[in-house]
Amino acid sequence: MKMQTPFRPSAAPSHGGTAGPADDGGSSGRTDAVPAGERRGRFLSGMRGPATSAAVLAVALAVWEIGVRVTGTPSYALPAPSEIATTADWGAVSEAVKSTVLAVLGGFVAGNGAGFALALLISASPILASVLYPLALTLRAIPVVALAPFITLAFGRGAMLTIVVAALIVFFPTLVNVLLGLRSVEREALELMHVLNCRPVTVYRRVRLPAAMPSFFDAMRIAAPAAVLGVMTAEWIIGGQGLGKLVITAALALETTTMWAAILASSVVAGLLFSLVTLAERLLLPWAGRR
Amino acid sequence: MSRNAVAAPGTLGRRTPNRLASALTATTVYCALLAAWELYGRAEYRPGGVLPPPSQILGVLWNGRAGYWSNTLTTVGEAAAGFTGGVALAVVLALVMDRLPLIGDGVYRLSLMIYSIPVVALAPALVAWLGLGFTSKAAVALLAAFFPVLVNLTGALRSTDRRVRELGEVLNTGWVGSLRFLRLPYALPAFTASLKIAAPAAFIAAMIAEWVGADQGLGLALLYAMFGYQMPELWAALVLSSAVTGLLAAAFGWIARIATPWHASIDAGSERR
Amino acid sequence: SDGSSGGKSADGMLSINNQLGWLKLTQFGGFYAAETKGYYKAEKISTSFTAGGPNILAWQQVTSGKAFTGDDDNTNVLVAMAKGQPLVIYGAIFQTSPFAIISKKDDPIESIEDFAGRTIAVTEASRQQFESLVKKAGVKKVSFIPAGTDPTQLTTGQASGYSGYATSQAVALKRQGVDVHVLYLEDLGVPSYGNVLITTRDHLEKRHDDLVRFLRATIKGHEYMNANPDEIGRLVATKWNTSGLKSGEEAATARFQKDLITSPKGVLQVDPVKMQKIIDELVDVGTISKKLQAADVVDTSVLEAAYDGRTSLLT
Amino acid sequence: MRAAGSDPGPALAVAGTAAAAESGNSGVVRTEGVGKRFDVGGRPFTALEGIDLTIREGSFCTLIGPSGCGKSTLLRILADVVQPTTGTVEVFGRTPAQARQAAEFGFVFQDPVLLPWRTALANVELPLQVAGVPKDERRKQARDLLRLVGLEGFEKALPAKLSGGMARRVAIARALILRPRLLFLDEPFNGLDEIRRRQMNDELQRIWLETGTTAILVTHNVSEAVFLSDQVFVLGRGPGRIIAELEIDLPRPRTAQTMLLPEFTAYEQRLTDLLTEVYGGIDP
Amino acid sequence: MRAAGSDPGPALAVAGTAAAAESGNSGVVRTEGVGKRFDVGGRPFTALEGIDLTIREGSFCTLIGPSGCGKSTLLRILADVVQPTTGTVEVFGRTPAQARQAAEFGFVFQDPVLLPWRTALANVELPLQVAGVPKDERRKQARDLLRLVGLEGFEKALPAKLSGGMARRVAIARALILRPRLLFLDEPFNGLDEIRRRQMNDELQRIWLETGTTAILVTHNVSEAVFLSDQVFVLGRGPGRIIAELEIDLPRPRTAQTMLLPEFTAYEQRLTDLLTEVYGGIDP
Ligand SMILES: Nc1ncnc2c1ncn2[C@@H]1O[C@H](COP(=O)(O)OP(=O)(O)OP(=O)(O)O)[C@@H](O)[C@H]1O
Ligand SMILES: Nc1ncnc2c1ncn2[C@@H]1O[C@H](COP(=O)(O)OP(=O)(O)OP(=O)(O)O)[C@@H](O)[C@H]1O
Ligand SMILES: [Mg+2]
Ligand SMILES: [Mg+2]
Repeated sequence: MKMQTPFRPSAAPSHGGTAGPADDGGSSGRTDAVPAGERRGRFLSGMRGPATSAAVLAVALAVWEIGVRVTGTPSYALPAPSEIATTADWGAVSEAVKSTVLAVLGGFVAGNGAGFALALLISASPILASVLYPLALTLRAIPVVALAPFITLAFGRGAMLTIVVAALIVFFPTLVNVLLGLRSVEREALELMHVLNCRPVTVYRRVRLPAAMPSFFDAMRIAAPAAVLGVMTAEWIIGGQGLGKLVITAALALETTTMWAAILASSVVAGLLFSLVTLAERLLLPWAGRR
Repeated sequence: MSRNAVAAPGTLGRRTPNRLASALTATTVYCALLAAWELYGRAEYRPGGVLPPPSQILGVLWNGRAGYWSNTLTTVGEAAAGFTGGVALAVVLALVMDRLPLIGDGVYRLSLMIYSIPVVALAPALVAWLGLGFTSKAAVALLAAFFPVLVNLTGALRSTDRRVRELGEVLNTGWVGSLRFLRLPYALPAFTASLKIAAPAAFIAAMIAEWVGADQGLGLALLYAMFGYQMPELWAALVLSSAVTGLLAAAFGWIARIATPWHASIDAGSERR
Repeated sequence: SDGSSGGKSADGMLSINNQLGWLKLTQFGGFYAAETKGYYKAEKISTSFTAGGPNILAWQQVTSGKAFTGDDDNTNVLVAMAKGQPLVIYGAIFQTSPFAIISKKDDPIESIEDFAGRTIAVTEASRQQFESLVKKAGVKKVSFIPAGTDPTQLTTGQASGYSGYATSQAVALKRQGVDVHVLYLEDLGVPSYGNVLITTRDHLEKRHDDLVRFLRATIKGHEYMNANPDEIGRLVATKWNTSGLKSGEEAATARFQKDLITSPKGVLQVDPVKMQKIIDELVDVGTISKKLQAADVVDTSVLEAAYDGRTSLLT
Repeated sequence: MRAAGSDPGPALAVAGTAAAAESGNSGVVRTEGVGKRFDVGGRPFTALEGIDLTIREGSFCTLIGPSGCGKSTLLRILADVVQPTTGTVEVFGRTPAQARQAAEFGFVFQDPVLLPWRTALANVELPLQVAGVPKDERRKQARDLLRLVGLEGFEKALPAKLSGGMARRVAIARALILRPRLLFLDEPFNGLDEIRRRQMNDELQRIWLETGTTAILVTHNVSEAVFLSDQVFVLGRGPGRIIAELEIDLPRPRTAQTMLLPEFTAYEQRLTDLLTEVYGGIDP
Repeated sequence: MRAAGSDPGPALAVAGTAAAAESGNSGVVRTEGVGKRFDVGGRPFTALEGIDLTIREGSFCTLIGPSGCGKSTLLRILADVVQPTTGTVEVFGRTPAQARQAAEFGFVFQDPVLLPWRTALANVELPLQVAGVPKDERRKQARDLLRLVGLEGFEKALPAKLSGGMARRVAIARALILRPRLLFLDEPFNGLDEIRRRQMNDELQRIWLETGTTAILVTHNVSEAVFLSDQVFVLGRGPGRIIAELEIDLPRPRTAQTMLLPEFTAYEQRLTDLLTEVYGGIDP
């Protein structure tokens, strides 16, 4: 065995090793909970999401404004935020937001629900999996716009259609992620349930589903903007009252500022939904150790 | 038991014999469906109808094979470029977010907002900046691919097992070392899953991007078929796009299995335990 | 830059990029005919054509300098000009817009009165126009729904009328065995042009001669196509566009569109008087708010120079 | 080589008194008033309070105490894995963070945290790989260490295929491979059979003697504590604090023979008594 | 209540001989020629071979042997968690699967597998919840058991906030709450301090005496094995097989006093000798 110097010159008594909890701000690799006021911390970090959103939005807008002015980008390609703020038809935008938000929520719930249910079926039975997974893939493989004729045949052209289209866009990430989560279970936990003679349903309820929650929340994070996209796409295909329609009509009428106002509004809707998911995760999955 | 928890192949489920059975079932079901469709199509399909028989769709594909082949290749090329760029961008962003949480958080949210802008709306700006060629298609594919990867990767990086992180600290791996030796491997299952999401997304995005204006591509073929109301051709394009995404999914499932043999999560349906 | 949109290349050829207003379909067969027949080459022009699509404003490619010239929907162009875009119209491909209400032969829509009590699928862009037409005619109980990209709405009975392009969609339907009736916008008393040729004011002033050369070759191409629709249709489907078009369809389209393209004064003509009517109509309907003058919009000097007093360049 | 002590009697000193103060300046690990509060089930919970300890350079020191009294937490604080709520820590005259960054720590965690995608061999190699040692070199060392812990033939096995005790031995090998200046061992021999444990004790002593490492061990095994240590700190609970400090003065290297000495048994008895006392105090 | 044995001498019988055959028909767990092969690092590896054992109804039986010899694997096979490659297993006269399905098993795994999203209390409740016991009832029982294992006050703590030994005690409580007909314990008291371990031994004996459970324990602690068991099986390695069987004939309930009996020490010594022998055979 290689020898190492048995004694190193002992370092001079140093500048007091103060390793206080000061740098414990949850930023880097620190893992333990900050004892006092952890709840407050959690609340604060819950608030941090929207706050950062706002800050970033502000910075992005500033960069945008300056960029447009400096490069002299024509307003029909990309208007400056100040121009959007002053000349857009905000009345129309707020009208559109109302109807879009409802559809987005509907699509979000329906898509996640469908993805989740499909993941459950697929993970529960290899036979169902071999039948359903190709189907899911096929559904995913077809651009929704191309499906439009069939969807309109099946669901007509009402609000239902918007929700279906959004759900179609949302469900696949959820399916994949929930499948991942359902399988990210320790072997021993399954063995435990096996010894306890649990029915598969119980194993799912008590072990696999809770274990899948972090992945599911990731899926919902992806779903938040995807649902908005879906609704906008649907409104593009079939019209309606929402932001997607407004984007198209504004674009056609060359009301570029209104179009961008609508786009910004849709981004804000997506951002809010996203923050909602993050907040819910913090509250519902304290054990998951997400920082 | 973190999301990265490990379940090695045991003998718990004893499902191995089912693999053949499930493959058989799937084949049977789909053959039956196809047969029914074929029969229905032959009996009911009139030009102008919605459901041409599969044999006719195959005929269309076969007759136009040269064109479909080159169109598919074009779109696959655009999607591949966008996908690669998107994944790279997402990985870089995820690392930035990991390293600089505050800035990272902002970038995350900005990404989210950009991701939620529909292609329709982005088209004029994209075209103005990138023109109507390959680049703008790849850019749209990139936008579609990067977000799922970003979300999954940051999620996984944020929830590495506490014990593993402590190991990294004691080994004094530093940030890079902890990523390389500990956290990225732990994030690998979530990452490969996100690739399964991103790959079809990129492909579809490239197809849609071709609608903005293009000379070649599967999306364009689809548009022609729709616009010219040619249902067999429409179906042919859909079959092709499904085939491509199916292959992509299979490929990434396979990659996931190769890359994370220790992880229980393997491709759809088949729990190898 | 000028390098890509229209400038001199090394071999002394003038290279011109032309932005098409839609996908590379037979409606642009005239350009292709000019290309394959070498009319551009004879003018010492080497051309490139960029396809358009549903989500792109062709005029934007022209004003941004990505294309030297191009064509776009007449209404779109007028809207852009009303917003101050420095464009000018120097020709028109379709003397009558192929845009029409397509209905089934056995349940036809032949006049504005036939709209009554029906469901009509119309595009977002044309909706105002149709609403105003219906209102003027006093027709009741019309329900307009947004038109999809494809005419399934018509075949599946979700709508009795579908607004689309007679050149492609009506032809396609007919060849699929769906017998259709076509009611042009013009039949409803709305004057129209389809796909007007545009360039920037700047180009018109500074590079008038280049435009004339380009237009001369383009006129010849269109004349050739009208004379040989089957040949051009086939070529479009096999050479120009390899995304799965069918020769038969495109040939049929080429034959069909002949009537829409020709005029007594020759192809690609545009008439300021008619344009003024169109403008007035659009202002009336509210699609554009600013009262444009046809004289500021249309410039016939390129046409005049190209035709040089004739009505046909090939014969 | 360590000097073999001569005074046979157990030297007991209550924490913070003479014995600790005596070794004052030469302390390689020193804490002053270290405390740690956690949030457990929504309530604040004091895991450690007023921990003052001094560990001499090159010594072998053991923490012993009832389950849940904060031994692992204390070890984590010393290794800069967890930050104390109060008090100061000094390691090699620097902050724990600086000491850790000088890559002088080896740590066997209470759970054998093996990386599931790495074979047994690759897991043992990890610290050297992180340190940038060339492949052949580190592979050879890892092989030797695996042989040492009785795992020859399992080099290529993934952790999921190892028994509990085997996984633990891989973790021990991994901590030893660095020949760290400071070695933390959190119940390393849990789940090993008695004979293997003895053997590992011998090996650990040998390595420690050879390398001059300072070692801090947590164990519940009284005999192991006496066999290995120079100093034993007995921790009490509610909140965790140091109840007593015991100097073990037995000649090195200690062998099976040493365990038959009456002094050894006396130390064992003393420690057992101390632990019983600790328990008596809190679990009436 | 169990009958207290009278014959004080250690009865050693080589596996598969008289002693096992004697108790033949009354065996509640019986295996014949059980073997298990694994694939480890790409090579086939025989973990167990030719295991014939018989465990009497209501007895307390212990498996002891070097780390990696297949004890956990054997336990898993008996509990129908793993399928043997060869041989047959019979539990309560049925297949292990049938026996398991009658919900008669409790199992403490070698790692305390707690569900990270459940509090300590909810983890203990789990078996009752799965069995459909009403909330109040199971909560009460779980609380009692947590108190028994010394975790009062930690009911609401998530597993991540528990120390190693505390997590282990939660796992023990969880296995005991069902009062199962057959109890498997895989090194349950690893990582507990000696005093807590003694106390848990006492509690385990008490519960076992009260409920008439048949218990199968894996341990590395010789004294624990003697204290608790009626039968001890000594396993050898390479491949894992039963080397010897020891009947422990000491009166019940056994107490601290019992441990002072010369028979007790004799049993301990015998077992230690056997284990040393096992080791000698494989690790020269
Ligand atoms: N991350 C944490 N969050 C909250 N509480 C914790 C955390 N880690 C430890 N504790 C609490 O601190 C106390 C001491 O834990 P620690 O792990 O140091 O005990 P220990 O002495 O190592 O016990 P054992 O011998 O059982 O391992 C315990 O009561 C535990 O509940
Ligand atoms: N799932 C598995 N796959 C492959 N090999 C395994 C598996 N489980 C156990 N083994 C092997 O079987 C042997 C016995 O393992 P087992 O866990 O039964 O040992 P053990 O007697 O419980 O040891 P310990 O006292 O260390 O817990 C080991 O060599 C191990 O490598
Ligand atoms: Mg501990
Ligand atoms: Mg074991």
